[in-house]
Amino acid sequence: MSGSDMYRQQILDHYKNPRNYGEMQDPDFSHVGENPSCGDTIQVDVKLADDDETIEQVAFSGDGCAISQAAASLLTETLPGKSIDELQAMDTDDIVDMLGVDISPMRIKCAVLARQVAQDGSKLYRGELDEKDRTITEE
Amino acid sequence: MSGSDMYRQQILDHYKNPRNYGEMQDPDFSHVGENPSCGDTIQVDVKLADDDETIEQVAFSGDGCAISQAAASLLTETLPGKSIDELQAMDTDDIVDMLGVDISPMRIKCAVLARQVAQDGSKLYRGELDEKDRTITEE
Amino acid sequence: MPTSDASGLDVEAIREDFPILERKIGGDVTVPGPDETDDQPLYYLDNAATSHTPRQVVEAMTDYYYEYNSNVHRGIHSLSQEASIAYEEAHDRAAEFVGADGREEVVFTKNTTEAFNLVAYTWGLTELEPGENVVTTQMEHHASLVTWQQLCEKQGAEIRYVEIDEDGRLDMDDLRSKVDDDTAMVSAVHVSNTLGTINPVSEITDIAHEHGALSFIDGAQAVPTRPVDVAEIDADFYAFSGHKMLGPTGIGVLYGKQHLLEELPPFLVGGAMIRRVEFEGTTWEDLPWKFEAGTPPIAEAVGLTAAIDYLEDVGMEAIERHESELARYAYDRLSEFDDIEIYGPHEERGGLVGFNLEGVHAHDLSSILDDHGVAVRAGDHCTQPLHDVLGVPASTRASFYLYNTREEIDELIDAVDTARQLFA
Amino acid sequence: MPTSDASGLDVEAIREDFPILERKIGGDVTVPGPDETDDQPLYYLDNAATSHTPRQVVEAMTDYYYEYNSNVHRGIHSLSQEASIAYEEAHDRAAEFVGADGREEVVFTKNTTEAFNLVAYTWGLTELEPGENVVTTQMEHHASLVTWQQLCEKQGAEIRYVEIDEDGRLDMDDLRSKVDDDTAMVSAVHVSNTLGTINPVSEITDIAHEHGALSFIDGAQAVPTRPVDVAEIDADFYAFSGHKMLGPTGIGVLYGKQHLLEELPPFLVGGAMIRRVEFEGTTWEDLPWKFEAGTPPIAEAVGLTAAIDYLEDVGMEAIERHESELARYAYDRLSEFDDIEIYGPHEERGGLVGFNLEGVHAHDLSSILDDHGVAVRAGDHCTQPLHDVLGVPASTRASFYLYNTREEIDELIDAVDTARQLFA
Ligand SMILES: Cc1ncc(COP(=O)(O)O)c(C=O)c1O
Ligand SMILES: Cc1ncc(COP(=O)(O)O)c(C=O)c1O
Repeated sequence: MSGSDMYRQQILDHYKNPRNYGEMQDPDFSHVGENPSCGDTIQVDVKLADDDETIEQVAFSGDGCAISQAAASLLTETLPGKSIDELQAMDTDDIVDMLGVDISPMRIKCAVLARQVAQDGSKLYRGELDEKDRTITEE
Repeated sequence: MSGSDMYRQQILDHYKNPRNYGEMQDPDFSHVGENPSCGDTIQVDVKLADDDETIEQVAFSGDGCAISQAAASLLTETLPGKSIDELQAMDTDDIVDMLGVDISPMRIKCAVLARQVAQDGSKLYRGELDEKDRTITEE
Repeated sequence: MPTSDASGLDVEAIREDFPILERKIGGDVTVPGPDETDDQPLYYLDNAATSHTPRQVVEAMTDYYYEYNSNVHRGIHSLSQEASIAYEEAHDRAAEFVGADGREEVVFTKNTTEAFNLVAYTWGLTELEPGENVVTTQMEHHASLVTWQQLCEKQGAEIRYVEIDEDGRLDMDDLRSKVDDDTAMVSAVHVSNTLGTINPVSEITDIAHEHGALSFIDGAQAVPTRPVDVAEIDADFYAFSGHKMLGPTGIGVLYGKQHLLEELPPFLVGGAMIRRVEFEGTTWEDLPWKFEAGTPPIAEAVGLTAAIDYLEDVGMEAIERHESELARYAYDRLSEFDDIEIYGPHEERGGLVGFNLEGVHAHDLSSILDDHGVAVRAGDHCTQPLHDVLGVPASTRASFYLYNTREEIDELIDAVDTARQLFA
Repeated sequence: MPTSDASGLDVEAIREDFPILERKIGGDVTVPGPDETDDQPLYYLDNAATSHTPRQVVEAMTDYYYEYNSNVHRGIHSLSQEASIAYEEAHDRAAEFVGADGREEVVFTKNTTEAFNLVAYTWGLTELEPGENVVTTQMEHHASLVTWQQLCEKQGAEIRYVEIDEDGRLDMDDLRSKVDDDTAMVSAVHVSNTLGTINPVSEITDIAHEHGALSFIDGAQAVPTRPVDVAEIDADFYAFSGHKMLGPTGIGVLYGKQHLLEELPPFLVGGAMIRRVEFEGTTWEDLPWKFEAGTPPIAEAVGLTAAIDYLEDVGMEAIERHESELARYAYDRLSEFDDIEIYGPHEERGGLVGFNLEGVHAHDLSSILDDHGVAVRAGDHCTQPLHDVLGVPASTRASFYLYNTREEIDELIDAVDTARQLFA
């Protein structure tokens, strides 16, 4: 759970070469989030399949630390094919598994930001959440 | 400086049989004081000689702990014959000497109340103090 | 000193955890700490003012300073992570100890007094309106009484004081008649620090709620001495201090129902309680951090955790039984003398007894007791208005805790007798 | 670790007073304190967040708890007298340390943040009027900035932020143009916790006074690191925290000129700050007690006294020299790299250096440094608006104190290089 351990090849690769980076043309839903004390900001755009339930394509944009950006990049690869329910069921452990490294306690908020943005976005889309300006995962 | 040491014969005697207790008919000046947390209250009445400077007679009234009352009683015996300047020059050590016992730090305020009342009274009388409701020697 | 009661506490073993109980006194008090002229064993019966601190608590704080001292919340380095986790978990521990739902409901303040002021400044200045009233009691500590009094004065609201009966119990009929639909807050002390009265705080809270008012219970004397469950009481706010429950100075706890704390504006502003600051405006952190501005009492939180651990190890029920027993014993022994007036109820009292010896001012009595090693509090105990009601300027209070024994009460009685002789 | 500078400090001897400097890190951070998997020596360069605590301070507090723990002010028994004297003398000691006239001018708060809030709630809510303004700076800590911002919003007053120049110094021309006859308060940080800038606080105070305004100087980073004389500065208010100057958490100091403190209404109300309480109203204690409601941070005051003793033994001039030298060395070594941006002035800076490594977020950098045992702070350092001005979301800050060495700065530089390689 120490610093360099967190920066294994996969994380650094996704940070330096983010996948699916940029804003989508016609997302079904889109949501933003930030962790003000870090300055991490992330927008997640999601395109759904015709069933209005299966995630077809995901893009992200924003900037911030390697953990938050790599997690977002990895998420854009992990989500397609999953259902919104599956997205909403993802917890912190799933993100840590996805990253493949231990995340130190104070950095968890960076790791889970993109997931939370995607989850909140899907809830807003489904009307399960009333209104939410920005998602924040800092306490 | 321990408890019972403070309660030597002289203190107890003056507490049980206070001297010059009561209110004076025609004092030249009179002033009151209290230490609210103790509930000690003291009024000191002073009669001056014709020189308007020499203390002729002193009376006190009020109630409270043995230290405050004995100190007031002793003071009424000590002051006559002294000048107002001498009264005003009295400090804490003079009171401790007068009492003849060590006073523990938290009880000093009791011991010096009567003296402070007399001093403030004399200053009000001389116009050296603007206005003072009640004298207090608690911090 | 042998175990001297049937409460099940191993008092002898407990006393060994408190080095200060070995202290001798009697010498120079102007230099803090023991000196060669100290020769009198100490009988510490001033626990309602502050309790002593066991090794376990002091050592937990020493470990903090020697092993993981760091500022909290924001640091990424290892020490800061360790300190942050310990600090945040201290909230969980305190929450659990008093039956709160979680750390969101536990704000660390500097003491009970600040907890009252926090609610007065946040809820009071924004919610309490002219024409409304705050109902509190004649037996409140200044922390509560002065806070509500000053708040009502500022807001143009009315303050009402519920009376006590001859036994020093709250007059519940008077309370019922004083709480009305204009009542915004009912505040009562759980265990009186002067009378020892244990108030029916759950019933008081129910009455408040029936009239749409909030309740704020002062638990400064209750949490250290008996099991407390804020959820069961249903109190909206509840406060207590670390230093009265084997913990350090410099930390207190405000419990508040989450939805209430969420609605309140912040109190102190600054670092750690903000989310985002711009030159034009600021947004706030989540609970409880919204109410904890600046560097918090980190070592003190670690100490509080250790104090709670210690108390739970001993068992709050056993502590309550032990205290009650000592209080009953002290009450009964003091009752033997016609020249002693005791305040507060005989039955169902907390572990303290307030009294006066006829013809001897409480301060004189306390000085003489001190000479015999008996440490009691003499004065108004921060309940001046209650003393006005009792018709005395001051009283002497002996208050007990888990490490006290019957033998110490016997010493008190003997020392009182010396004072009696001296002033006869 | 050898003494490594010419400031005259015996750093090696000093380090022996700080047990935590022996700590190894690197293992599990979820359990506070060392564990077997910790194997990395610690290089603690986060002193601007909080300093470590020498044995002398911890032991003074332990002595308090084991030998004369008691509540203060009102007790007559020996322990209470000893504790009261120690607590009251702590005010004298703090007064002397910063050149205040006496204990009347020294109020113990929980931290610097509370000191600002105290003045905002007392002076601000009663004196600051619509149409008036508060002038502060772009480089203020949130403790100051958010407090003034929120106060101005409440009072309908204007807040003005003095700009910084390219070097991170205060633009004094801008300050002169922003302070006008409607200015009620000028508040500036003495030493910036982010830029290291040392502000001309005496000159700033003069400008305030020329316009009839008060000055409040934030000394949180100054008092720990250099001789400070509030009388010479002529500041009306001045604040600092114990935990940044080798002292404990849970205590801070508000200095205020006596006549100002006398005129202010109380802040927190309750026990110990009152003179006489009746159901109908209350009168207040004398200074400084009027501002210290409830049981105060007694052990912490004892610890603060010990911290001041320690600092004076070492010598504030020597500490200042040592810090400056380390800061210059760190600045120069970091300047060797084109991919490092340093914030704040090169000359006349406090003992800290804020910087960013190109392409690596401060949080990532800090995590990697931690892996090499280097503890720095990464983030906004409670100066978010200043970071907006600097145009970065966060920075990394290495801050030094009397026990730090050049070798530790070399470790920092090496660890930064690892991060550089990793992210290349
Ligand atoms: C310049 C400055 N002001 C104020 C503070 C706030 O101090 P505290 O957190 O002790 O209230 C700090 C410390 O973080 C600081 O560096
Ligand atoms: C009943 C009660 N309430 C409040 C307080 C105030 O506690 P503190 O001084 O820790 O703020 C006390 C202690 O003196 C108390 O006994």
